Amino acid sequence: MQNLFFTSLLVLTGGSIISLIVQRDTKLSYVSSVFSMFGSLLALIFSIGALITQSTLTTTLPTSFPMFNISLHIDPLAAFFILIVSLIALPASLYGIGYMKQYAKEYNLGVFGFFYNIFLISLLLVITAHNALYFLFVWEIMSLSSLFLVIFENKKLQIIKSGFIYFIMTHAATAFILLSFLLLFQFTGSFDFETIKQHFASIPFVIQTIIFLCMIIGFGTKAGIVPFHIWLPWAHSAAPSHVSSLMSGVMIKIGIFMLFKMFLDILPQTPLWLGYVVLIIGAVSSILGVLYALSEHDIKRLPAYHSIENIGIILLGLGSGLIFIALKQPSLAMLAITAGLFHTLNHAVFKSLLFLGAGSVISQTHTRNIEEYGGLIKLMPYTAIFFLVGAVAISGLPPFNGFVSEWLTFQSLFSGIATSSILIKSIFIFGAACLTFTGGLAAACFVKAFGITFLARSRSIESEKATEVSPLLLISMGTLAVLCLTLGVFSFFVITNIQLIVKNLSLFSSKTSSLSSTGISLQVNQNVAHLNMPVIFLVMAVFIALSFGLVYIVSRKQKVVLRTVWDCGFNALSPKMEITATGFSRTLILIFRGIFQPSKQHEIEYVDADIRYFSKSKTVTLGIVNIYEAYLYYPLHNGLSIISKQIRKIQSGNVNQYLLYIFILLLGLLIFARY
Amino acid sequence: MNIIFQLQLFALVIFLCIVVMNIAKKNTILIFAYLIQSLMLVAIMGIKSYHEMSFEIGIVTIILLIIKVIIAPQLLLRIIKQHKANISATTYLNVPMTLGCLVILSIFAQSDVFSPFTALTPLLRVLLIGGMLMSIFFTINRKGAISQIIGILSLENCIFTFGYFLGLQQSAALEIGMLFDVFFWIIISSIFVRTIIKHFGSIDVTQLRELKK
Amino acid sequence: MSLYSKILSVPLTLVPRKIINQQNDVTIVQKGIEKKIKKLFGGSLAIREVDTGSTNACEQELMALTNTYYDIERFGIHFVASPRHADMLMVTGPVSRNMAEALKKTYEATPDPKIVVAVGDDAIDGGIFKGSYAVLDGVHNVIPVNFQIPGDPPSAMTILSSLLYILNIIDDKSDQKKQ
Amino acid sequence: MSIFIIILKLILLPTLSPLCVGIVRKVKAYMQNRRGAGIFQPYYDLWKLFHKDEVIARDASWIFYLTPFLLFGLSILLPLGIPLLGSIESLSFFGDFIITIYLLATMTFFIALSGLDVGSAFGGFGSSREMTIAALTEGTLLFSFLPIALVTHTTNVILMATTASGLPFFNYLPFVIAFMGFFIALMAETGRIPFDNPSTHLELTMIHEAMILEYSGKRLALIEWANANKFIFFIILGVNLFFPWGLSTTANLSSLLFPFILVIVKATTLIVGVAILESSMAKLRLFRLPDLLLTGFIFCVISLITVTI
Repeated sequence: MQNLFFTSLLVLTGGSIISLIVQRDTKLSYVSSVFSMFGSLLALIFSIGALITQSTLTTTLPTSFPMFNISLHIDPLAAFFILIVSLIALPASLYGIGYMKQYAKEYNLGVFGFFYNIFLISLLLVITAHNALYFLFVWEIMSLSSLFLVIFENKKLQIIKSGFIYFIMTHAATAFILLSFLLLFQFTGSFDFETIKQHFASIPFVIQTIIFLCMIIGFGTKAGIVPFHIWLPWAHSAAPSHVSSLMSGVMIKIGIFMLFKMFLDILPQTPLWLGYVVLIIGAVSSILGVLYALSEHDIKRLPAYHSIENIGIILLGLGSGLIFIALKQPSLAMLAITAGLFHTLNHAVFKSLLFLGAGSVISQTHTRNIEEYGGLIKLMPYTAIFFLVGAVAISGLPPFNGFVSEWLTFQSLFSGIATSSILIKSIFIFGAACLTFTGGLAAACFVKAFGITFLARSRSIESEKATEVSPLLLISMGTLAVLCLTLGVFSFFVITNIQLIVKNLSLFSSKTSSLSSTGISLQVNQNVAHLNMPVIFLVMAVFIALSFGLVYIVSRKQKVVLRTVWDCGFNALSPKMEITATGFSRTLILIFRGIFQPSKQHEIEYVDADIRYFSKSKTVTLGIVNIYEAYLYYPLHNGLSIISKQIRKIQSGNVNQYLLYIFILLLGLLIFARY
Repeated sequence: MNIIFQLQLFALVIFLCIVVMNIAKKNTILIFAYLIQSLMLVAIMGIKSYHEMSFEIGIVTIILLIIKVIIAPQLLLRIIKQHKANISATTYLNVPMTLGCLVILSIFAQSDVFSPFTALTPLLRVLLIGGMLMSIFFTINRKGAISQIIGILSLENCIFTFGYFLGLQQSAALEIGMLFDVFFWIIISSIFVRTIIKHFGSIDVTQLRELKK
Repeated sequence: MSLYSKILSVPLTLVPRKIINQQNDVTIVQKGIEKKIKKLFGGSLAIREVDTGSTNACEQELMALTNTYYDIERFGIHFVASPRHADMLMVTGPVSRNMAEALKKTYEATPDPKIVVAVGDDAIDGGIFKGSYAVLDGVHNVIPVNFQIPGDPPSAMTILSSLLYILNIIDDKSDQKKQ
Repeated sequence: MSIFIIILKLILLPTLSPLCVGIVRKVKAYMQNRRGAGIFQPYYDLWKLFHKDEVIARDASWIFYLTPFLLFGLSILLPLGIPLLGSIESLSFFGDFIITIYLLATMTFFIALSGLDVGSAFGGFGSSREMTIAALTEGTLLFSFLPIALVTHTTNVILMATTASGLPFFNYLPFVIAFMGFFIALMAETGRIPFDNPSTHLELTMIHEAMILEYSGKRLALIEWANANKFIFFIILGVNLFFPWGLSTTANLSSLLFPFILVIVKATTLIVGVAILESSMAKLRLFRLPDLLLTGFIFCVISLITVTI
């Protein structure tokens, strides 16, 4: 079993090296994707095996460095996340084979293949790392390899800028993580997670709070929670689509995985306030994520903002779980954590499906602006269906998997509302309110995204010439779409397995969960709530078929005539008159004025300056203030630049001055050492 | 017994050379002071080798003699002759101020910050530790590149004697290694000075500020 | 609460049924459609009123049909916004030159089986604008017309009784019997 | 036995729904002091529309063709989850109020897509406004069920109603506040006056009508019928959940006659209430609606806090 995991790592490293060797001729560029596919397949088989046998594998390879030993620890939680990684990497690599052809002429595919495989390896290793230093090492490789993947199209300045922002933010996050690990090392004396686990209780309370906060900020930035999400839309829209599907579907989950691992496995008995903080962050990032997705008209930045929203939902599950642990209600905690884990899996699946769909649309229309799409459902029917499946799944509508995990999160929040104390109840009400509004706004956002992109007539010449993408891309999207449906309909099976994973965590070893599944239906805390997805799916199918039959009987003689759209007798209604994405979301933006602070400028250019009657052209620019940049990042940036200007003065360029600094420092140290 | 006395005498001479360096204006005087300093060093090593009759230390003193007394001053003198950069040993502080600093440094060397060095008598502490601090101060104070090189070399000599007096004698091979190190350093710095002169026309270090613009 | 008490107190004034019967003054242009009307539009009829440059007189009368006195909704007749939902096109006005194409498009946009009624003398043959260069003299030159209701403008009563006659709710022979 | 009752319910509600719409129009007509169409007029309209041909835009995609069937199918499915007569109708697999709410969301999702599909400006704006209101109503709707769910410790709507009927009188107060929130959500979802005028001809003011401007013939009939089903679903839900007296808790047949009459009485009162409210209010401006929906939401939150578990 274990060597399966190592063979998959080996295959991936082989793939990366070969793609370097063969980088010159573009015909062989697909070799690295084949290797990565094969590698992720092996990892998938391994993870399924590890999940079934519920076995935990630990191997440690001591290295010459003192603290740094490569220790792998694959418990069912890690196996579950390896499953997610490989489940998404498989179709993404398959998609990559077809998708990268369009970049063959301009960019070097060999280098891309190399970094792609390194990225996959680092993902697998980060999940299994069990030594803090080794974890940081592999974490750094992951950040750097994903950085090179993001700035793959390095001819465009915009992409370099987004790569730059991504680079800074991830390393700020790593700084916080490093700080927390150092604090842990200081008080527990070792970097190994096992020893940290035993000695954690001995750490004084203040230090524990600092460690928790650093972890939330560090892993949260990587996961993309609200105040630190700035890099996510930039990075995910800059990368090639199958890479951004991997990043959005999987790399964010590493942050989530570490939060789960740290708060539930390594540092048990978290205090109550941590649950509040995680829940509130989850609620805020879900509502703000979806609101910003509404104002976004770039087909790849929109799903990126939705990643923030879904991360928020996952954190809602985790937060309520932590609160239940602190309130000593393990059965409800297991329900909440199962909800969080199941939503992680669902989000990985339908988010990567959406990114792959967006990628195939971009590969045909060569533009990322939604306003220039339209009518693609007739030109790209299969991509449209898969994108629709992704859109319906992400808005949490019944037969698909998004609904089940939102249902579970709702149940955990409701059981939270049923608690006694008013403070906890109000926080849970806030969480449930954010979740409901997020669900509604996500549906509105994806009606906009799907409707403007695929329906009606094409709004630009580019999108008229679009044709269906190559079958390779369709297969990979198809597998993900089918996965969405099966995960939704057979969710009872998946949830029982996730239940086993949660039971395996040290906190819940002996407890029974309030979520049980008999036969094909799920019950929550002694049949308060039932959910039976297969029957719901069947009943929906039957009733829709019923309506087809009914209508056929009643009016089969009637003919259907095709004519032009009713345009009030106008001459032809031009595609420009169709509603645009800005128009669609404008009402919601004006409703949420407080958050967006929308601005509107009119410029009218007159034919003759002094006769102001005949205007040559009118331009209206609608702007939205990005409050994070306006109120958080720019003040920070300005403050830093002022301080650095002061410090710059000591760089006078005079050698003697530098020697003087050294000398003064030497004297100071001597004195310090003495006392 | 008189050996300890002679060694202290040599240490005193080294200290005086550093003081002379701090005061001297012309480069040639600086080089000459460095020459004497190295000679004292050779003398100390010669007595030690004679006293302990160990052959390796003899070799070390000979190499020391060749490098520090003969090659280094020659190199520096040739640079001065070629570029007639004689009077550029300008300093930041005028002479009374430098002397003031020297006094402060020697008081500091005297203070109990360095009391753990029980092996050194208070006088020796002033001579050696003070000497080291003064040579660093010398390099800071001077604008000319050559004088800064000499400051570093005198610092190296002081450290060597300091190590010697504290009895931190390493194996001979290590000392030879150090000497070669110093030797290469001198060659490199001389080349460096030549390039400065070629590029900036003078060995005044303040011209280096143009690099920053 | 005074509003509700007033609503309940004011008596319902409705045009008496027997007056409607005499006023009908419709001339049938195209036969073929009676069979469908009888089968389909007995209970409900959706009208889309198309104004092709009329003097707005007929529109006033058509509007009057929906007030409390005439109240055509009793017979299941209501006006709709889009020709897609409509069954009957009531065309008013002499079909000016640039409205012709719009009228044709509206006709095409209405699903079959549909009835076209030309309301008012202008719609029948151009009326007071007959022969002018800007007018196509009547709806029949543009789209096939089934019924015509003469009068400039035909009073609300005549339109109502003609409509009922068209929908075979009342027909001439049965009136005589009733009287 | 209960299967028979459920099938009866599945047949009864769709057939009665046009009747409710007819009653609302009749009451509105009387309020405007005119006789108005008979209460069976919607049946004639549907019958006529079913027998008419269809004109469909050339650029419409398969979504435009299939949405009416999906809409009608789901609208028949909805009553499965709500109590009509009593607890014997409760189904283990279907009844959770979150499922019913999200089914409604699916219906709105697809009708909005079909509104966008034909590319006419009215359809686009109709679906944009519909999605805006649906997004904000979902929260109010979900939270209006919560107080009762927490008191009766179950989220199955039918069990909720039957157990709530047995509760002592004084803790009905939170339910009344929740009902006010629910009533606002009802008016929003079914597109009644303060949100959207169902009988308007001015395309710019339409929200719900604008999306179905392009439909004709049998597809239009299906959508109209689906809306009517949605309307009766909300009426029955509102009546039986928030005023649950008279719901039979036993499973024998004889005890079902009295609840049936009671449901009819309660439903007609609520329908007449809706009609009267509709004719006594003017349509609110679009940007006033969020405030109304937010007040609805606050009502539900207040009742949630006051309710004692």
